[in-house]
Amino acid sequence: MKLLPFEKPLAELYDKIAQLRKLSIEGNIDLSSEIEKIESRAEQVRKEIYTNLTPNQIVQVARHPHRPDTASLIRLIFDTFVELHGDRLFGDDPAIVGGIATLGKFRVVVMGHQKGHDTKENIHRNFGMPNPEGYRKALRLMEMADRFRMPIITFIDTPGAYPGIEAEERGQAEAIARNLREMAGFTVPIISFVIGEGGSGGALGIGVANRLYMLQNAVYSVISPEGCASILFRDSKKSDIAADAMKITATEIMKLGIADGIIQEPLGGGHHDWKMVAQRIQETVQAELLNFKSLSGNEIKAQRYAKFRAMGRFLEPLE
Amino acid sequence: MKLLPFEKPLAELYDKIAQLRKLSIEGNIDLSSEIEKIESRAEQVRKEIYTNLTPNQIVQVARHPHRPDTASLIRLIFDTFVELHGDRLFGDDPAIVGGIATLGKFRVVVMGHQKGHDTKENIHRNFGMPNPEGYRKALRLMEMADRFRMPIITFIDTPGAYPGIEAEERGQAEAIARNLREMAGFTVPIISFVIGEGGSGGALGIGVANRLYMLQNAVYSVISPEGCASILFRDSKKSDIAADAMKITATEIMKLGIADGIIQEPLGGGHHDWKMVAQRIQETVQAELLNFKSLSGNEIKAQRYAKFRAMGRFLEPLE
Amino acid sequence: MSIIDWFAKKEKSTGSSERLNIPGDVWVKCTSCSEILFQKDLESNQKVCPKCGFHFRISPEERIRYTFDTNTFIEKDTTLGPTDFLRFFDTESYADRIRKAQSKSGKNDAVVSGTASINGLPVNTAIMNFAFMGGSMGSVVGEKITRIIERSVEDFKPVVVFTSSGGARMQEGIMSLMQMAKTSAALERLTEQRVPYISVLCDPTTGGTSASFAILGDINIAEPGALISFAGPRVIEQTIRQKLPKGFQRSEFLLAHGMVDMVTDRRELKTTLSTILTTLSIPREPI
Amino acid sequence: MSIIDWFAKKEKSTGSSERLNIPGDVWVKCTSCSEILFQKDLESNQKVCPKCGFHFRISPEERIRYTFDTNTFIEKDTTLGPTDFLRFFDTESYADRIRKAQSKSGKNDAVVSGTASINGLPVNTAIMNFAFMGGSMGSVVGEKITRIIERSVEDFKPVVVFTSSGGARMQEGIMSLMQMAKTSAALERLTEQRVPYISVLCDPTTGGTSASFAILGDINIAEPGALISFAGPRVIEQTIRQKLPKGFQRSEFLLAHGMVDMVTDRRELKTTLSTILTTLSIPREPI
Ligand SMILES: [Zn+2]
Ligand SMILES: [Zn+2]
Repeated sequence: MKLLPFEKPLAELYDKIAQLRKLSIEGNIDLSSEIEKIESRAEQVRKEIYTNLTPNQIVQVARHPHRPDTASLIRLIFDTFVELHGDRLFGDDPAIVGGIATLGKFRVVVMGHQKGHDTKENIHRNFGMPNPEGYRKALRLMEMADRFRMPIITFIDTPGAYPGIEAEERGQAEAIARNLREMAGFTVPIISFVIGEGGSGGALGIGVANRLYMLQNAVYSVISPEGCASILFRDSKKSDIAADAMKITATEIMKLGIADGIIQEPLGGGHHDWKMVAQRIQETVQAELLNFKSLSGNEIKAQRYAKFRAMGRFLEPLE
Repeated sequence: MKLLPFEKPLAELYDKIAQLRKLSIEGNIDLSSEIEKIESRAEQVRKEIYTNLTPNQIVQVARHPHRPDTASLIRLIFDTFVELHGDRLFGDDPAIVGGIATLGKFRVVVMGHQKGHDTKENIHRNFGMPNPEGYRKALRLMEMADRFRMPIITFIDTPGAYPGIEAEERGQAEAIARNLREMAGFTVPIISFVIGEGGSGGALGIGVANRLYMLQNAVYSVISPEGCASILFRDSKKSDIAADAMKITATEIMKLGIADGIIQEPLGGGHHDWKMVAQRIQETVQAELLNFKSLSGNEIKAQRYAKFRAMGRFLEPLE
Repeated sequence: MSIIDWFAKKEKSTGSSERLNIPGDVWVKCTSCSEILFQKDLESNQKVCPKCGFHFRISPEERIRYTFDTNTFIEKDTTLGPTDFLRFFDTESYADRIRKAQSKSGKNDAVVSGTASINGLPVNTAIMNFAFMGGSMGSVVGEKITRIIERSVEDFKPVVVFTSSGGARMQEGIMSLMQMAKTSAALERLTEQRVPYISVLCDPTTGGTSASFAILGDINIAEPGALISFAGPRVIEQTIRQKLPKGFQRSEFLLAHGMVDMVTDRRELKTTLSTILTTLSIPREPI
Repeated sequence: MSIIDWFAKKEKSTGSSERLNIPGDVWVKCTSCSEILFQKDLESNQKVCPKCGFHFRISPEERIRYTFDTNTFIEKDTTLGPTDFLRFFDTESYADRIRKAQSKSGKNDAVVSGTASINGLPVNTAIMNFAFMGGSMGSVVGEKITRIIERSVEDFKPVVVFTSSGGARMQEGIMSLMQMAKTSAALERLTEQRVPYISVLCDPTTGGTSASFAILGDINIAEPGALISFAGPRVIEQTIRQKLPKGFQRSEFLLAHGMVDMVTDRRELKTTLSTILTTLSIPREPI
């Protein structure tokens, strides 16, 4: 498992453990108590590191190449899943996967941004950056969900919508904007999870939800810390300061009233235990679907509207 | 004005008239009574020709390069017209023009296939053969019409949807099919006019109407006479027989219960007097809009459904 | 229209296995990989070539056997048949063509429709028959498709249609074109009623059939390698005066271009259909 | 996001005529054709270069003067102002940036909204102000846009919005992003109420503004030559590592790609708007 820069203290301990193990086997010596000691020390260090992550470090966890991806989570969470393809207009975008799924008695439409875990996968998935046809596929599936009264589950994990010539030609702005408007109109509940990077309009394009959850080490921001740093701080290396200033962590997004809950990850980040992450998301999905069962379609729509209507901080003194 | 092959007898008479005129001027002789005689003879011949047109000859009139086109008719028929562009997905197709218009107190959305009158125009308009984005623009405008309770007027004049690689890639079949389904659902009246060629699915794609009118020399067919001849008759030169066999003229389409009325053209074809054609269409539009004013949205939709539901000729003996 | 291709290819080899039979009906040559296959093996493999996966065209009877629970298919509208109402005559009369196709197939027209169940889930269904005049859509096809859709509007059973058609039936003139509008209009009602419609596009699905009910599934499933197009390859080649790329207008091409949800092996179709239908159907009682 | 370009270009010449003034406010050089123009001539021509047709950026006051019937504009929500709720500090604090922008412009934030009439037709309207922090959308812009839309949901007056914005206001973090959803959700209600919404996209309309209310007009009208994009040209160039074609992401490009209904000269805008509004509005009384 790739260690992140701030996990360096762990690297040394892990190396030492490996050496001791090798020694123990080669020399046929019992070093188990020494190994245990270092292991417990490593656990201690890991706990220390992970209970005090800076926003910038959290960004790195959120982008970890082995972080659980949408397609894998879907298969771990749901009983059945049939992937559906295409926007019926232009193409099928591998940067967004979606389909129909069941979970116990619940029937849902589920979709999310899809990143890869290696270069080849990432190129195929365009690093999780959708083109307009991705958003249009998502919309088609959501419209189907609304028609067949199936709740919508979305997983958000993208650096942003793809900034390319053809994406602009085919209306990236239009595709995202239309989704924002249409999602506001659906009468089925929409439950969204930011599972990694929630990057700007490209994230929001499938995120106009009744309920928004964030994984503990996920981030959600209007622009990447690097982008913010290079524009506002005039120095792209100041992304750590920008990450801090923009309030992009789960805790901050929750404080601002944008997220409704945080899903704890295993110590050391979600990439250490996909199943645990999946299980916790599954529990949340089930609980939320039960909650919304008692609401009518119009109530569901009104709740979503009220939620977004209240977003904003401004002053309005009496004249 | 270009004369059609079957108008050859007229050509000789017109030549003679021109010669006499020239002679009369050059020689300063009064030939007016001779000229008049030939003119009245020409009128006679024209009447004879045009009261007995074969289906194949009607096809030629329907395709006459100076036949009134959609954009010109729109401007002649309506008081105001604002052309709208684009499908909001991929492009703007010049082979279909459309927009919003007023006629007295009526507010409508109007659109139609657009052919050109010369090679340059025809290339720009792709000879009136839409790509998928043309049908999607049409659908966008019709959805707007439905939302704002504006009747829809369509003018049909196409050899067919464009058979090209990119058109197939972008879903020509899907674009047409979706229009057929969605047009069936609108609660505003749809009045269609076949003004020239009604070619196959490409024509029907904007033709699922409550009321269908055909200009006297317009044709409407499932495949071009040439196409039918080359497939069924195994000889593309037999298009005259195919045109006859397929029953594609206004009279036949009306007999089959597909068209609801025929709009008479000036003698010699609509290309001789666009204004007259426009005025007669305008009268029909006004009369129909008045008719439908008394119906509710659901009644309008039900009337359209019933109309298409009844289309088909089959046997069904009791078992 | 792309029925041109059907006519042009009529004499040539096609995906239809009958044409490839060696006398005795025992051996058959795969259209795709040329493997000589034992007819019984091919049939027990749902007419999918065990060597290369090529999907042979199949008859409605075979489709019923492979897809529906045993003995659940009940045919409807069995007496509906075509009529030569235009007295259409090309190289022979439409009336004669009808008679020949009927006596050859033992069927009235190019579609078989009825009710059935898939792993216990009841559906209204229609299966097109390419062997009957190229699966062309005339009044009978349009009427039978419309009727099963209208039944589902009433009884809420999902609709599953298997398409295989060269397009409109020219011998019925403009009336065949209108079947596109009629069937699509029925689907508008079905959509409004929130009843699922699954379209299974089989080889070939072209012309007016592709541009109406075939492509309008809530979920579109294509069989591997099927030709699915609006304009036929020949017409396009004539228009653009160049050869078409390999795989153009085949199922996998349509998947890449966003037009179908999946390309599914015939042998997995029943399972896939039953999962989809279970997931999409709104639990409710018929009215 | 494309606000990058705004920051990058901040010091360079822009479409804003103020920056080009020669002392004395008498002469101004056309950004496009370099013609030296008499300021008064330019103003009497609605700030369109009489020589080349270049459309200068204009202030909300100018927009109001050119578009609405005299003295019909009544500003609403005048006291709504921004707050530095994240205590955001980059090279300076957001609080300071706000103060500076306010004192320079005399406005609270980057949009002016209210009611007005166009050839006698009443509308609810908003006009973005690029001169105020690049027209960036924070809570105030989102709230004011949402309020005029919600008013139209009640009183059925058409909505006309003039956009000019570099995108989201980063200093308000995630809250600025959410304004995209908030304004778009309001438009969903407007659509449901069948009230027309005309979006007039002016130079520039990029980022989060373009990807929300700006592009969602029932009818989208672009001013000639306006930059309209989701991703800014610089970001795209950095991504694809090549120069962009001329005219890319300009109004005429969007017209060709089906994203706007028309590109309309500012001097014809009032007439066009009034024809459109007359045609689209369903005759009815407000509830
Ligand atoms: Zn084979
Ligand atoms: Zn100039």
